[in-house]
Amino acid sequence: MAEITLVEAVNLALARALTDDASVVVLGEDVGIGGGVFRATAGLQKRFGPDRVIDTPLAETLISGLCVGMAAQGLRPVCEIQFMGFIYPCIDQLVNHASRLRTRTRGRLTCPMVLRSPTGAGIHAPEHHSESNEAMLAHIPGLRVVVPSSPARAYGLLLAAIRDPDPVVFLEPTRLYRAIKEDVIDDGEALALDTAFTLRDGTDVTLVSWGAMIRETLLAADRLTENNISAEVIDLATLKPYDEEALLASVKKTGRLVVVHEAARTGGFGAEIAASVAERGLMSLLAPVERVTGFDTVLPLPQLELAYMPSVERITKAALRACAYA
Amino acid sequence: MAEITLVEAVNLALARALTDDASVVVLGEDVGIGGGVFRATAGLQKRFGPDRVIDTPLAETLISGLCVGMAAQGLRPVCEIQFMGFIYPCIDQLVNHASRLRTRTRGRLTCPMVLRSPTGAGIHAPEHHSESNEAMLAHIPGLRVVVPSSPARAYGLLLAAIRDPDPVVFLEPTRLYRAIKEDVIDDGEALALDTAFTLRDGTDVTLVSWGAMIRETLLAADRLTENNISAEVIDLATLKPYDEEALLASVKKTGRLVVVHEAARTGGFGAEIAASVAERGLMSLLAPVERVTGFDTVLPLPQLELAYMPSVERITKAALRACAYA
Amino acid sequence: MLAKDAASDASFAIVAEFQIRRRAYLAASGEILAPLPLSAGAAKDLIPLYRGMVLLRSIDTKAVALQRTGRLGTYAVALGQEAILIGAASAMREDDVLFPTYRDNGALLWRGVTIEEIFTYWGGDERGSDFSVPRQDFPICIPVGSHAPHAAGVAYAFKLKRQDRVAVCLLGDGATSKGDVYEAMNFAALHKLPVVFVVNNNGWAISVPLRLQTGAATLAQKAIAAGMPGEQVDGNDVIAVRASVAEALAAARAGKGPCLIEALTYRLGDHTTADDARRYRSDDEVKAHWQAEPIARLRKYLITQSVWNKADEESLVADCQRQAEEGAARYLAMTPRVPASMFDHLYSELPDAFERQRKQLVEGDDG
Amino acid sequence: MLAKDAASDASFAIVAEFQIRRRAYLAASGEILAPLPLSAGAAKDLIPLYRGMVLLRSIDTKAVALQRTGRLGTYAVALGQEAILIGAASAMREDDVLFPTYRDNGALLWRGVTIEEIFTYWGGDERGSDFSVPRQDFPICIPVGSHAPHAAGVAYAFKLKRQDRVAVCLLGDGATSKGDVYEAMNFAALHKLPVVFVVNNNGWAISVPLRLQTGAATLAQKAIAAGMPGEQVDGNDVIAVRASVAEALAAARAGKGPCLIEALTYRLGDHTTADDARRYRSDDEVKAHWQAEPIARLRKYLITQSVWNKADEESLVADCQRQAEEGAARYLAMTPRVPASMFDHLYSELPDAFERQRKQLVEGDDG
Ligand SMILES: Cc1ncc(C[n+]2csc(CCOP(=O)(O)OP(=O)(O)O)c2C)c(N)n1
Ligand SMILES: Cc1ncc(C[n+]2csc(CCOP(=O)(O)OP(=O)(O)O)c2C)c(N)n1
Ligand SMILES: [Mg+2]
Ligand SMILES: [Mg+2]
Repeated sequence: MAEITLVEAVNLALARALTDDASVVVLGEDVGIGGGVFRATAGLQKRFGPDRVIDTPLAETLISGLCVGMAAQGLRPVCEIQFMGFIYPCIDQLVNHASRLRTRTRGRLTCPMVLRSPTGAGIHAPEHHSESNEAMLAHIPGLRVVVPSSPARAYGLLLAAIRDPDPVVFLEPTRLYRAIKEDVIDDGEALALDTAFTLRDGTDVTLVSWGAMIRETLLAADRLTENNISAEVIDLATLKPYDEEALLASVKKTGRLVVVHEAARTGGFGAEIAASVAERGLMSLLAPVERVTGFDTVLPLPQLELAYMPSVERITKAALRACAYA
Repeated sequence: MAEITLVEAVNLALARALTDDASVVVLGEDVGIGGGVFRATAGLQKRFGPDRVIDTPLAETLISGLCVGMAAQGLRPVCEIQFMGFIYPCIDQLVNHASRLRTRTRGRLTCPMVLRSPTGAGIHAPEHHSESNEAMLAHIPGLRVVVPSSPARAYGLLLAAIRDPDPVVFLEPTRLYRAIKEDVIDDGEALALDTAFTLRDGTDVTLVSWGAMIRETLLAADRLTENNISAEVIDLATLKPYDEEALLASVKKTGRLVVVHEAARTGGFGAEIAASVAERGLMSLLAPVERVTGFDTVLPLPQLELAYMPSVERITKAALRACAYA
Repeated sequence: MLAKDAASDASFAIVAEFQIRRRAYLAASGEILAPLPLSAGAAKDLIPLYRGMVLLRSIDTKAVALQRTGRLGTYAVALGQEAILIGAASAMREDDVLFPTYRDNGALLWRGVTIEEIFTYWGGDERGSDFSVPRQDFPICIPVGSHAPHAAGVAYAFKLKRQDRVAVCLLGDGATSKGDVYEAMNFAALHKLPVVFVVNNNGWAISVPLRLQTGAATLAQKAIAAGMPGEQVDGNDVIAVRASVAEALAAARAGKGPCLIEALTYRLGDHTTADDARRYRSDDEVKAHWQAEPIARLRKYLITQSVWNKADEESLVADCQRQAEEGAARYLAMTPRVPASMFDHLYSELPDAFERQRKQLVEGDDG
Repeated sequence: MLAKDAASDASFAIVAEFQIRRRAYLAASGEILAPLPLSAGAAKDLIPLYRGMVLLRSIDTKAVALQRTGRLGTYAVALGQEAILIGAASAMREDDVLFPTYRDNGALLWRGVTIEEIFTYWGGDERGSDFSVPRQDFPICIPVGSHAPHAAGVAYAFKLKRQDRVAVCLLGDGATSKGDVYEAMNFAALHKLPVVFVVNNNGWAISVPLRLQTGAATLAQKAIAAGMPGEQVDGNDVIAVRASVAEALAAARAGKGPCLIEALTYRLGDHTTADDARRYRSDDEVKAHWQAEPIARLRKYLITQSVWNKADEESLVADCQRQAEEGAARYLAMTPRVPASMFDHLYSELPDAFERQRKQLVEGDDG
């Protein structure tokens, strides 16, 4: 057991999966010789060989499409798309093939693949390197979309994703890659998918988020405590399918909901969370739902990216507003 | 003035735009010699020549990318993606370039392009020919997403889209292409974008939809009238940016909201509509919001597609439930 | 020292050279143009290929009849292109994997997919893609070219598992304009993967003629960009297609890597039942190409080799029609699927989150 | 009659043949290998190119210094590849349009983009892409290869408007694996569009060596799939790059269509300031390639032609450093943008629907 970062936890889970299951292969740009631009695959090619840890040509459509073929033949491909801004060419393969191969063939062929990609802003990266488009992917039937928010959850959820018999998009918050260290036991234990994590119990307001924004959300919860407001913090972790029952149970208890995400507001996944409560938890709502999100603007280059991202301040204000509502 | 179908109205608007503005070009697969697989571009190449009505190679990424370059040089490209199931390769160009060229260059270069594509199920088409993924596109900052629901609106909104100085995705409901005829005056008058159409005034419940589902929604409104329920029917028409004020004003009046769309439920654009009301119209809500949508399944092949799509029955039941709520 | 500009100045070293050849054995007249390859066997060994092509044409005819009478969805016949589908499929080993398009029902039929499965798929029912055999062939690919990376991925799995199997990816001429097809070919050649790309160059992509698809003189030369061999074959010559694919399969199996085969033919029919080709091409053009179609020329050859006669022909036609009718009957007799089955096979196990929706579907109510 | 199988049987007709040549004039030693092209002019005419390459290297050096001290974001130097950027840009006409990547700051500089604009962009401020000149050049493209279709689209517009302008699209070796690049080349060749594709083959795509990018013997042959000419040039020979691009531009302007130029060089520096190349390649390999770098060889030639001397060199270096310093100073003196400006230029006019958000941003409150 050791204190490791989130990116080290990803590396640990990949190594574990490659060790335990000969059908696991890792592929992507720079994942081999280079060990990944974030070092997520560091050392893996040396240990498991270039046939199983594959440096692909620079072609995202290819990478995602290869996975479909490999998976149909019983391999468990785990591909890396270097940044979420380059994931779009994969959507064709995800929608038209990966997510529906099982349905199309009535289970004759399946697609146990994992598509890993860094997500999110806040590291002063160049243009197109800081996107958060989880909502686009979470809309795709037949797919799973998972976003870890800590090293331990990254380790356990990635193992679960790799072992899952269906395609999973696994989005790793770059801002958290090295920001926090946590004890992670490399025991090969997977965490449950499709299950939210209640990171903090509370009674006055429910704060729902995922990925990097969990940090600001927890800090906002601290601020709220100083104001004698007890906030419950839920990490959705799996966006598709999301843990609607956990969400509704919490809102039933608190009567107030603040959803936080980095992605643009319109059509962001926060809309789905708010909609769910408006449909099935409306009568427990004591105040309007609050969405604290990125703006409906193009994500600015680094000089303004922090102004774009939800701040602890904005989250706290929204929660205070919800609690003050009468 | 003549009674024409929606696809004829599209053809009329394209011809008008090509006539009025020499910078307009039409491109896509089969749009020239063949006149489009739905005949939307029939006769245009003969009238305006192969340089302005271009049969492209079979390559969607190319088609959308060409538009960005053409538009940056002052042309007004209107491209056709033959079916929405083939639109995914364009998302890279739409997100990374078309929607942000103006922002990236602080207005130095702009992207007045229109990407047309048929959308929706219900015509017993082959696999991948019946998709409704407007929510993915409506999440993209800097883009406009428009969905007409009648011949006259198709004509007026398409002209507006072509004249708009920014990129617009224009989704044409295949199910409506020939289903309804309407008087359309070819007067070159555009309709306002970003503005919802209230197709029917009502006081008891607000039914919000767009595109092909407007038909079922209106039929449901009829059924509700038989039940002495007065339904207001709003055609959103522009999804990005959508007419939030019209939505909120209606819900304020009726206190009840049913959102109807064909796309899968989770992360569909109905979530955004419901979320908006949960945030800004909560206290006028007398009943839980209802979403009547496609299921979170892969859109089935024709034999089951009708079972997948929201029916008049389902919409009516949802509205009745909302009205019966106490 | 100065000289005139010289883009292609012969004084500059040639660093690479390439050739594209065209293979043909059987002329439209039924005459032999070149020594037949071993894969052709004796004349009588060609009879199964002939039967396969004729059966395909009967199935296509029946499919169109079903579509015209509202009992089948949109369907794409392979009229005039039978030699490519039968030639390629017949060269494959059972445990190879085929990647078909909507045009390639004939290749699936030869591989063992039943007539009713084909009708079931085109009838709008996913069960048609649950092939009884071959279990590992990919379902029909509709998004043009998007299956090429799958073929490369499957081939990579074969290589990794040290299996001597080959992936065969069928493509149209239009598909060669797709970037994903190029990406797949480039990767396959890079890793010398066991995959064979066969392009059915029927001259049309719906209404778009080949001359508007690419400026390249041949489609076979698309292979050069990927760094693999490419060749043209007469796609109306089943002997040539079969020989070319057989050799490509053998090379791929032997670890020599992929190749691209451009089979030249012509789409004698409409693009699909939803198309009317007279809108964009002349009857004369079509009539001219009927002279070159693959079935008649093989029949002529078999007759001249006196391994085929009028009686054989009549019984074959009757037999094919019977098979088509029986297949259609079995398809039409199938019990329809219940709506809720759209939730089956969505995931290996339906997540709890979607149970409510399944229930709503069953009860026809969103409540 | 039977014959042995014959995949490449010489008896089959050759239907297409292709050659790729490599052009080089100036050896690493500074000696001349072939008669110089007209575009080279007299020896003294090469001095501006030399100055351009030295300035680029100084700007790159300054950029890295700024990045290391936290005053600039990630930056990609063009170390060793200056001849490609200066050679290509110097061959262009002012009203041509350039499509640069993150590696091509040097080409933009030559085109008239200011040093502070370049630093502003890499400093994380969109204003850096609002080039004072040239107004119509595209901003730096980060998603590799995705600008190739733009170049084709712009070239199409030139052709439609009967303008004799040319689009120049700069690509890396890694970019040649992207399907969109192939699609763009295929369309450009099909319509004989005025666009020139220049591939900076520096041997690496971050940590991926060329041998893992493609199995093709050259990158120039990628042009063959598109049906256009391709050639290799010594990318460390600014005379060769300039001549090759100049001829390609002339041909494109004359309506002869596009071509692909593969410029062979080596990435002497890290991929970007975020990279550490020692992780994946040896210092010896890098040292060896320093022998071939483009600036020293041109200096040698200029000196042997006695149009350049030590004094010239010293004043040039000083001048370039001064320009870099002054550019940096102007960049650092800029007033930062206000957050709300992220809503400017989102659309031609901000839709009402987003006014609330802009207000929220200004007030730092979602209420
Ligand atoms: C990616 C994609 N774009 C468009 C279509 C619509 N479409 C179906 S078939 C076809 C033409 C295909 O031509 P080709 O590849 O030559 O195959 P053929 O139909 O001639 O066998 C098109 C454009 C599609 N199925 N997939
Ligand atoms: C589509 C896409 N995928 C991945 C990346 C991340 N990335 C940035 S540069 C690069 C390598 C590019 O190599 P090459 O094309 O040879 O250009 P070079 O950097 O060598 O100049 C990669 C993979 C990207 N920017 N775009
Ligand atoms: Mg074709
Ligand atoms: Mg490179």
